[in-house]
Amino acid sequence: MDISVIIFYIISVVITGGALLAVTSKQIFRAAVYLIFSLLGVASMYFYLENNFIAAVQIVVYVGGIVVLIIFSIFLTQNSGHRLKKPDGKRVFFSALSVLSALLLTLNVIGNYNFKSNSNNTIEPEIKNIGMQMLSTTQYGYLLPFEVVSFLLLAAMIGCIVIALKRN
Amino acid sequence: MNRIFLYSFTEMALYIHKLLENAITNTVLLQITELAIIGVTLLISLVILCFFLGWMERRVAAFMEIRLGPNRVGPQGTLQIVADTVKLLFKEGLTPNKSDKFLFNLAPFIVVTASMLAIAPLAFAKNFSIYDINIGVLYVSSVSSLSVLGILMAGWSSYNKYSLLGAMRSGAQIVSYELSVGLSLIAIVVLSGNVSLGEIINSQQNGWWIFKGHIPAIIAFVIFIIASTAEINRAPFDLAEADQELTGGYNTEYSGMKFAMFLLAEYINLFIVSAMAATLFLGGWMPFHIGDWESFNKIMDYIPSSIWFMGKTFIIIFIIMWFRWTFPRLRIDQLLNLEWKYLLPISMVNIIIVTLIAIMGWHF
Amino acid sequence: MRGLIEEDYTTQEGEFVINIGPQHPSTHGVLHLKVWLNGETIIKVQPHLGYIHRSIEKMSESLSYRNFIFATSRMDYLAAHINNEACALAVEKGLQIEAPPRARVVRTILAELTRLSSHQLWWASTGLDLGAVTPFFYAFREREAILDIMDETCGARLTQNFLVPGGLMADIHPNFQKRTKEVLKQIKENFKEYDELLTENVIFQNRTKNVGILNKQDALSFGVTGPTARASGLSCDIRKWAPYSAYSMVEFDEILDEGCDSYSRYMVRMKEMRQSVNIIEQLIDNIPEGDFQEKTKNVIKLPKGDFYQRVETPRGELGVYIVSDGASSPYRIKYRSPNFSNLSVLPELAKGCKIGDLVAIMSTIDLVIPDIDR
Amino acid sequence: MTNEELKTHLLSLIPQATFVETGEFLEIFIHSENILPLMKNLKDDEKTQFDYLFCLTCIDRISSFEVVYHLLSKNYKHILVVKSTISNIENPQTETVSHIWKTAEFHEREVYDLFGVKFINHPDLRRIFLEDDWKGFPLRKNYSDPNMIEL
Repeated sequence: MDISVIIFYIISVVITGGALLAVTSKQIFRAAVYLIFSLLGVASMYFYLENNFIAAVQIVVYVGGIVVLIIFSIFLTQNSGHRLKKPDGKRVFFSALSVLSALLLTLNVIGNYNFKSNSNNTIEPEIKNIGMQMLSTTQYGYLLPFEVVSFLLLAAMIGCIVIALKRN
Repeated sequence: MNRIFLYSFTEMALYIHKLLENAITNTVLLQITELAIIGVTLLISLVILCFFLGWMERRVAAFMEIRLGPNRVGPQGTLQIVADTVKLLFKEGLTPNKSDKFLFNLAPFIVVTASMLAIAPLAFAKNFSIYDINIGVLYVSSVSSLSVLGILMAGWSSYNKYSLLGAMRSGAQIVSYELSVGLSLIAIVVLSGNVSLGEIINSQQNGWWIFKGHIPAIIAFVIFIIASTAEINRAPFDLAEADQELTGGYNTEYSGMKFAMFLLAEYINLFIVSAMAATLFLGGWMPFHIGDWESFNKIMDYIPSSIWFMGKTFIIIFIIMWFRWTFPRLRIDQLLNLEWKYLLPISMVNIIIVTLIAIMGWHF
Repeated sequence: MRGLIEEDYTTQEGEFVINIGPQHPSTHGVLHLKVWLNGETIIKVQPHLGYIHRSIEKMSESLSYRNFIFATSRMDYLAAHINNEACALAVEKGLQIEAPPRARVVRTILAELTRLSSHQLWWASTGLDLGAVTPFFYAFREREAILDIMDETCGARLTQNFLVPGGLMADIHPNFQKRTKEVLKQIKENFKEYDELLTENVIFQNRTKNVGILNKQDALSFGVTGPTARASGLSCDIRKWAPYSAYSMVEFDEILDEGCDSYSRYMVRMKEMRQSVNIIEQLIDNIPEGDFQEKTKNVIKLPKGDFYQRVETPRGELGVYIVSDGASSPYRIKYRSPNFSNLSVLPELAKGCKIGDLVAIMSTIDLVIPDIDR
Repeated sequence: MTNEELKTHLLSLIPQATFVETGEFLEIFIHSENILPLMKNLKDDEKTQFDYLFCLTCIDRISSFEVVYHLLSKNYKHILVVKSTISNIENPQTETVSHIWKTAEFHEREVYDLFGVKFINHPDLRRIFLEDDWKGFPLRKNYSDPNMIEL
């Protein structure tokens, strides 16, 4: 067994374990903490795949940004320390159903995808290339989605400011 | 490899690698052993570094406050901090009764781990770093944003309102100041056209960025020092601890070794921030070079690269300590105003100017 | 438990209560403030007192007129000498005697030295409260020198107990004048450092300017005195209003400031230190020769009646109210302590401030808790 | 105003008041029932303007309680001591002056705490120094406590 395989399994356990604990935890703050572990696991998986840029972005955006915001909103809501109530049967049923169908879908996609081994010619995801791709207008360019997303974020920011001003 | 420098870290690392290669044939075992050696060496050297920083802080504080500071335990009081550590080790690590015990005990480790991770891409000397990742700058800034999670965790799980307030403050503070830190880092990334720390250092062969990048680089440097002082929760931005307001903030309830972990993380962060400033703006281990003054540059090369790096880093550490022992603390709204109304707009404009300089090739 | 009944903690949505004190780094003693907060903003402050109430007033009812003076050293322990002076003057008023000129001048010099050392401690702790640790040591450098003079002459550094009804307990130490002049020289030189370290600091100015605004009407109505009131433009210096000891012999200014905020309270004290230096300089070379004590009977008995003496402590107006029934110990003693009234305005000032502001307000009001609790 | 003028002015307000002039300040003795109108007048009257209450305390005269108000006018610089007698020693009560001078709020709480004199209409009449369940009022002359040490 290669050491990289061991590392792969450790990371996988962290990701799945974190995700499972996040949804099963009875305390909302703990759930957020487990979510952090899961997201960090994903980031380390990217590192493991030598997609360093994506990994760093994963940490900056998800762990450093979004989860901190989630934790902040948990702080601001009352009773963050209390245990959550058990969800009722109907809700459990439909949640399970949706999770199951998502799982089936994913399995289906993975099963039908023809994985090619291309370990011989690894692509170097240079930041320069990523940047170029992000701003290119050619067929596989991402300029339009990029602009749409930034526009959306701008709208969200303005909305936040408006809401904050209204309270005072 | 230059053989003149007997204390070259690279040589040492290679020597140990060869030694181990001969001893252990199994590659998996070899890799694990090397990882373990690197880890243990890193831990020990970080602890020694923190001992030194702790001692230095006390002596600097004493120097500023017209007193002597620790000077009894060991030569010049150097062992005082060791004595303190022993004391902290033997103290009881209290856990409040109503706290979330799992998170309460986890938080210090998260904080320490986050700050230790960030040390990986730093080049301590010529060709010597633990992992010269190709996105070094981004990596450091992303990993250092993890420590806020540990602080939030510590504050929330303590079941103490002071801790909670401290955690909220530190969360707001770190999230805001990350922007300025990031933007001032990007200024150098734009100038050098590289994200890897090694490449950035190499690009300073003919002069450090703070000199080559004209005034915008100096502005970025100043903003970096201010914002990163805030990001590592040091005075005058130590609102998260703020003894006089929150009796210690997020670490109010911590004692013994768990408290020492926060202290350890604080000093490692201090070191990382200073090392980053030294690397990006002052050339890291790169000696002081002036353009094409060949003979002058040669003379400068005779000073070992590790001494250059440590010298620059400790000058910046001294400056940050100087802040701490002379300035009063800001209020929370002033702190956020400083970031959102001054530092962020300035660094945004600055980055545009820097980009212009980089595109037009106006820098040296 | 005092006032900590469950319903006292009732809060609105989004509010919560924190207890600042009785043990807290910025309360300078066992003051307990219950603070209602909305985020960082203070909604309401409620002081809880009495953690170190020692019932000095009740104790004094069974002490003789010679002895009760010394209990007051423990009230405002930073101005022990001035407390003693107030009591001695009140008893002298009852006996209708006056201390000899030498005693009066020495009392005034000691009182001003006390004021200087008290203000220096205040300056030190203000810096400390706002997060600047270094001023503490700079202020203590001069304070130590002053306390050494006290030690030499009075035999004690903090609770001097140097006064008896009718004058001083003993004559001054031969070194007194020389060392006082040395200290004054040192202090005058070091005022520059004080300004550079704290007064001119931008962060400090931002922390104190427009924080804790106390207008003149409120100051008067709440009975606020001392530098705290003078920073609101309220003239209340007892040294000018009802001169005692040797204050009628010297020329000095009553420092007034119209700023009403924490920064002007700070500035008033800083300027007052210079006035104190000025007063001592006028007196130190002119200590009259002669007795240091008026002859009094062994057992002092005051005539029937009320005697009220007001003095100016570093924190404001201290009133000693003696009700005598002709016996050898007072029938009733009331200390109108400056801090008690100054504290009463704190809830008013802190409303709508941030926690950091509360600390700034508390330190510029300069509370000494044993004086509140007595 | 001098003490004489003050005296004539006050006599026109409350004819039944008695004065003592032997001490340093002019003292006026009234019954506690008349305290509130007098105090209001002293504060608001253009001629007196007693805007500063610098001391408020109480004396246990065994047969009665005496609440002592030391008043000063910042404008005219005259001082008046108002002594109001409460004859009911079983359940001593008097009107509060805390809405006239805000400083009275704390001082009255202190008097309530140590003497047990109740101030009617006081906004927040609780014990200030002692614990809420403390028995008795320590500054009364008849107060005794098993732990008290005779000096």
